[in-house]
Amino acid sequence: MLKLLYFAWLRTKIGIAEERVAVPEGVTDVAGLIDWLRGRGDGYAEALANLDVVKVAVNQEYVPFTHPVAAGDEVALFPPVTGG
Amino acid sequence: MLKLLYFAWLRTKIGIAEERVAVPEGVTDVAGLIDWLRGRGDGYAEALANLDVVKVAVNQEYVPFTHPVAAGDEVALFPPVTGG
Amino acid sequence: MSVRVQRDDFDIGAELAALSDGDTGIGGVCSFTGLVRDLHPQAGEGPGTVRALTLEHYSGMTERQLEAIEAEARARWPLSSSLIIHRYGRMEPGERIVLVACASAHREAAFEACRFIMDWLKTKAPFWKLEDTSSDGARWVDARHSDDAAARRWE
Amino acid sequence: MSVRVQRDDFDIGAELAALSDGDTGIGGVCSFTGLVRDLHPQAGEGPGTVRALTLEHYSGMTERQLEAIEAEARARWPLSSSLIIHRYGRMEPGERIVLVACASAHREAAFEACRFIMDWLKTKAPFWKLEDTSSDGARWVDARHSDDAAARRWE
Repeated sequence: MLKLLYFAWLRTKIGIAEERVAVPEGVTDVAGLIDWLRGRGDGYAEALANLDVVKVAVNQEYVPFTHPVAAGDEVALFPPVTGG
Repeated sequence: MLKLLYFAWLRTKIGIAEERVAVPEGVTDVAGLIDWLRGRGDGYAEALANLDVVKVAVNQEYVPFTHPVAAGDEVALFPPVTGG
Repeated sequence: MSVRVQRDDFDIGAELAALSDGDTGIGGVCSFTGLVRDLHPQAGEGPGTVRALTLEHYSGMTERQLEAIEAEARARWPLSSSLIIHRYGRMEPGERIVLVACASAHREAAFEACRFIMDWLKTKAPFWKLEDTSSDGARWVDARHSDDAAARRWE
Repeated sequence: MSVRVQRDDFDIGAELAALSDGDTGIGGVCSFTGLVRDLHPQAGEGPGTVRALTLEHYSGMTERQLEAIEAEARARWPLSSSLIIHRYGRMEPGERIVLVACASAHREAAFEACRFIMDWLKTKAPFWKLEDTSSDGARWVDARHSDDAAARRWE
């Protein structure tokens, strides 16, 4: 199982802030996870359409799309940050 | 008459903070004024020995040693500033 | 060194006094306070447009990122102490959002470190602003290219 | 814009709040506070050496110079408001000497202007520090070459 978190407009487009999912065996990295998520519904597809504006953290650290994901990971998807 | 002001170690070396002086006719600029002041006593000579560490303001504005001085001016001599 | 992520406002005077209290080797303290603005120039909108701002954040990762940024600043400059406070939740125009403060023996280090922390915070700390606007309701604020450029200056 | 030369201490929190009060176009406030240190590294002396500092100034010219420096900052950067408070008289280690604060729509302008004012103030405002030291009594502080270099950066 993966713990998935969505923030800001990714959250509002997908419609939920958090979910736990069991991903297919073929999903081994962030890019694969995003591909799989896009097939889960229009909200996901729309939120993840343009990866130029999607950032990823695995276990609360920024990672590239090539980063592996494994059972037990906390994976967060969110837009570029705008605090301060 | 000129109003002369001395600050910091120039003041302590000369021994006074302020004086009004009538300068000889030949004294027309800051350099001439300083030359004339050096002859007024050891404290003046010592305070004005090294002009690399003497700053001048005429009427509360920084000026170079070539700046004219005239009756009624307020001339201040002081070391490089160390505030802030 | 200290990082706080909180809903409540903070007292700048008390925070800055605490930062240098008891350390008489400190020559200067540089601080930056970020405030909620009521306008949105990027969208071509003038004063009065933004009625409120809601800051969402990634609890847990936010603290880790801010601590990492502060640690980086302390590795780069000789700081005596430092502080980052960032608020989340709903705020109105004029309210304080963030306070960064750096104390050092030397003013150059205090200025540089404070600016560095703000620049990295703007591009790395997981906060997102949702504006409540009079023109088109709730709107997520877009990231600014100028913030990316400012952060890259330090790399 | 505001310049104050005074003997008394000041309240940073109140000053910074007043600087941005009522102007919701301000995005950030940068401040620098200078403090009395109890050491004198240039003289190779460690903590505890400086018992007190007395700041002498050229009343009249000081205000004119600070106003000119502030005006120059406002000509160079888009500031919403700015403040310079500088104390004179006797102060002990840890006491506040100077506060410079700049408010702007943009943090870059607030940081740059605040640092500019401090750098110019250090080389142009007619203040002189007399240290009361435990090693050799009263001693006028020498100007620092690094301050001259910092001021020249802006010319």
